[in-house]
Amino acid sequence: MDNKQLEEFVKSIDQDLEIRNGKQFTEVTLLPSQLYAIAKLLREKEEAQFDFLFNLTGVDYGQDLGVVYHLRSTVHGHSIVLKTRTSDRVNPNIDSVSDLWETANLHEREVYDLLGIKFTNHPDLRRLFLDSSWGFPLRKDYVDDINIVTK
Amino acid sequence: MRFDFIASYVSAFTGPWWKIFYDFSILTGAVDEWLKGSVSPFWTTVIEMVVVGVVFLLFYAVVGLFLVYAERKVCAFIQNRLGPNRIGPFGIFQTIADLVKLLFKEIIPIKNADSLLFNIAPYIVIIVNFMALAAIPYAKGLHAIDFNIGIFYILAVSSMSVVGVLLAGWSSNSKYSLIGAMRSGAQIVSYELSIGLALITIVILSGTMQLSEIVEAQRTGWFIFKGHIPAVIAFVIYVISSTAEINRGPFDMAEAESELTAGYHTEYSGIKFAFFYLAEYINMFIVASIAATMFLGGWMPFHIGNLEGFNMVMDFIPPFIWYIGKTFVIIWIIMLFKWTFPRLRIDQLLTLEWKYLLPINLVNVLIMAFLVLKGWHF
Amino acid sequence: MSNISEYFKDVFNGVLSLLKGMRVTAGYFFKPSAIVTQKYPENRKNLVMFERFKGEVVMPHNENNEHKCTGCGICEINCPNGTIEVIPKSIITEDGKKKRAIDKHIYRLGMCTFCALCVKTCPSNALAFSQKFEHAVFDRASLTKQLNKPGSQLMKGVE
Amino acid sequence: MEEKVEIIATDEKQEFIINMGPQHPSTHGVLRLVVSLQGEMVKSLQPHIGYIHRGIEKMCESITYPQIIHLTDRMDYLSAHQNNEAVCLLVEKALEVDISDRIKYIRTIMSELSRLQSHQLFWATFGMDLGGQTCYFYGLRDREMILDIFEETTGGRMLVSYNCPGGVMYDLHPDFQKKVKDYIKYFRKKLPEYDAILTGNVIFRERTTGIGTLSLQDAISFGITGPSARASGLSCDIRKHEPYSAYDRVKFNEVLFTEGDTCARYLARVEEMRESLNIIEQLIDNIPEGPYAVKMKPVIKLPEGDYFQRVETARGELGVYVISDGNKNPFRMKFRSPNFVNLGVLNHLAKGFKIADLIAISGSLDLIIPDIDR
Repeated sequence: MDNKQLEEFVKSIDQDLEIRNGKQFTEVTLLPSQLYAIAKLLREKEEAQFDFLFNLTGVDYGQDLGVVYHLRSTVHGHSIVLKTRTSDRVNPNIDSVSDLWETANLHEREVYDLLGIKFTNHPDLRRLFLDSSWGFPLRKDYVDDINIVTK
Repeated sequence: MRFDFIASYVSAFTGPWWKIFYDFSILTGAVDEWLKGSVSPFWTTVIEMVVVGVVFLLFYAVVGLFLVYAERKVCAFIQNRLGPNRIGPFGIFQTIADLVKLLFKEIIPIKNADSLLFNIAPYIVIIVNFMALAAIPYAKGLHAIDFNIGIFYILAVSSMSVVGVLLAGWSSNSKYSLIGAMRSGAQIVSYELSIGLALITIVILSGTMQLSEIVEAQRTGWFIFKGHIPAVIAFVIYVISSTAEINRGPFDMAEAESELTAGYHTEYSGIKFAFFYLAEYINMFIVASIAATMFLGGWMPFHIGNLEGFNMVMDFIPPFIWYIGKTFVIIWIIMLFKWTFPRLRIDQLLTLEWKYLLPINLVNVLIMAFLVLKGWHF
Repeated sequence: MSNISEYFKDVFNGVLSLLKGMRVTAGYFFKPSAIVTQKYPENRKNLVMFERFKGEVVMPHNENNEHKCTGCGICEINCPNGTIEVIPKSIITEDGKKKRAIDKHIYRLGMCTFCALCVKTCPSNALAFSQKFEHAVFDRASLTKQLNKPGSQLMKGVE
Repeated sequence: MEEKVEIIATDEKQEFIINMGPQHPSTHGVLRLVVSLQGEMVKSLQPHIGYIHRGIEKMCESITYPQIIHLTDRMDYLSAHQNNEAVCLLVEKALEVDISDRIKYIRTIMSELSRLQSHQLFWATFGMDLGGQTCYFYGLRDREMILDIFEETTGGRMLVSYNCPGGVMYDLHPDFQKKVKDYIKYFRKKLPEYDAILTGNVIFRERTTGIGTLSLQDAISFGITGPSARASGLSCDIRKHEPYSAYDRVKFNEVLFTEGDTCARYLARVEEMRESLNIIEQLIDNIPEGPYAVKMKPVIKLPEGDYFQRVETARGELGVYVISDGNKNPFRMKFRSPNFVNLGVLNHLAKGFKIADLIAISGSLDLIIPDIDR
């Protein structure tokens, strides 16, 4: 499917989704509550078959925390981007997709480690690089007077 | 002080002085005679034992150091490198410098290690080495003990070094060491069989277990030529399984540098580590000497049937040189094994022994017996 | 029967493959001309580094002790690690104008990652890489270097 | 500050937990594997990483795009050139800059050379992991010559920093073409030796065949890319699927195997060396004339939006994801590093095999630790 068809396909799943056709990928913005269900549909539907999660990025948008999923289908060769964001900075919760794509396991641990986003239903959510006394360094409000030198 | 030993000494040199290089029993016999004449038999034995002990100690150190150097040079040349080249010309004093370094190193006591066993282990390995070295005929008459069951003795003694390895691994309180030691146990127990059977093939051919007689029997031709096909097979099997027996690559499962860091001697430091390290090389020397003695005629020169002139030239080279030469050729082959092949896995190692070497060996022994029975050997 | 022939085929092929490997290694053993080791401190005299080798950043001076650095500070802006620090001063030129010039060009070798952005972006080509690669020192402070030589001046004609 | 080691709870007393790394001869860096064994059998393992985490993604948020390039060198240091290229291609794509054919050719040749040297180092270290130490020296001997070629043109050996947005830093050295051609001739002679020592060796075959088999489904689910995935039959070569630089102008085969075991992963890399030689041979004689760099603005600002660029490094797919807010610094920069993802499959592969196999499997995944940690 090309991007147009993808857009229509996603529309057919849920009318209200916010879809943006970027230069490269079709970008779908989801609420955290919708994410798992739609990711599962995209993974399993015959005509979509997004079986390859090639990137999972946690983003701090300043106000919100978000996660970006880059999906590709090794069968059909098309790609799609899912974006989700939550405004809860203290206790951000997003559903884990690690049972759909095994690779999400490590990716989500990394995002948890660096941004503090908790993935519910993750089998093994522990800090990955840093130990538990660290903050979440990729957040924009992270302060570290010793290690971060600003010119 | 009586000086008549000089007379007996001189009388030993009825021929030119270099004759002792062809028959050391002239020298040893003369010394023995003189000692017996000058002190009581008890003291004779004591003095002789001390002298032999000191000589072996020196021999051990020299051979060990030289082999370490040789290994480093050989592997360097194989790997397109120069190897040690800083200390002395061509780096020949490198291993001595290493030894000095190891002597000065701190011996680290390991927490929770079984200190008695931990300390004993390197000595067991070393003592076993000495015991094996004693029975090897180095040249005509240069022989510490000439047992009538020499081969049997060497087999029995050399398989004891696994005790040292097991103790080292067990007492170190390190998981890597333990795995290494356990591997080594399984390995040596099974390869002992192949070595034994390969040597039995030759014992059948020679009809004796006494090493000096085995060498003497090869005056007319080395056993590897005399026994042709079964002897060659036995030789190959012996070289392979002795490489495994001494824990060298590609069978260095017990050390397995890339898996177990250093295997059973991971926790050793300083001179105790040096003992293990030296023992590995001396072991290599021992198995190579046995191979040379059993298959390649020991110190016996290379003779071809009735070519008198050729045989004369070969006889001119002293037996000791022949022995050293043959031993080092085999050592070189063993080194080449190590620096060419990837390491086997422990189960493959046992597969190789039980599925390939052992059956072939058994059939080989039968063939050899048949050959000897029919008189088809040379 | 086929099992037995298979068995011996395995043995034969296995031994053959081992011998092939040993031929290569033994071949190198008897071929000392293939040795690639360089004896480093001995060959120091005729050791020539490639012309573009990024050893360390230097400021070439000509025979009159003149360099090309105008003190504009572009290298400092471009440096990703804060390796370079330009301390400018203002001088009064012959025709009586005030002008910005370099007082000290500080270069911290210990922080440099040799990305070549400073050399690349310098508008007056005042910086270059030297081929020196022996950087070990006993005192970390000596890794901080002043690139412009004492008493040096701006080259004529460089703006 | 002591981190608690979480150890997998177990009821059986047979468990034997061993710590491999951070200083262990075969983890090629500071990777720590907590392996629980039963006898010599691996029951499960947990990778512990982060020993050299430098926060490159955080650092990128405060520096400009040309400055980012030298940081990407230090992620996967064996694919430094491809990492550089990924950032440059991304910037060029975002700014819609057209680069000349010469730049494309240079980048492609350099990428393939660095793939070649990376696979040589893989061959070398893989041989050493399996216990054949001589492989290490033969591999490094041949790799050294490529590093010399790099040094002559780029001034760096491993960390080349050769790309810059809009082109490359310097033009090719006049001797470059001759040296590369000589090298191809030389290395084609050496490849049969590689095969004689390792590929054909019966011990090597026994050690690797059927060990750590990764099925196609698992490869997809675990997101494995690069030669490790192609050994399982997953066609994922970015050079074929989304050609960048001059890859659309050369003919080459995507190396695909179906076995998915350690041996196939090894063979895939050895075959890729041959393909790399083919690609370089096709390009080296026809490098077109032209500028080696396009003039870019002194301050590069990406327009607001998201950008994603993939390249095929020696170990798999490197994705660079940038969220730009229109400033000269990226708002968020994410590197999808192939090794990080490939590490995730190690536990799955090594389960039920022996320690020696674990070494072979982790060697065949060809993990580069700085790329895992970033």
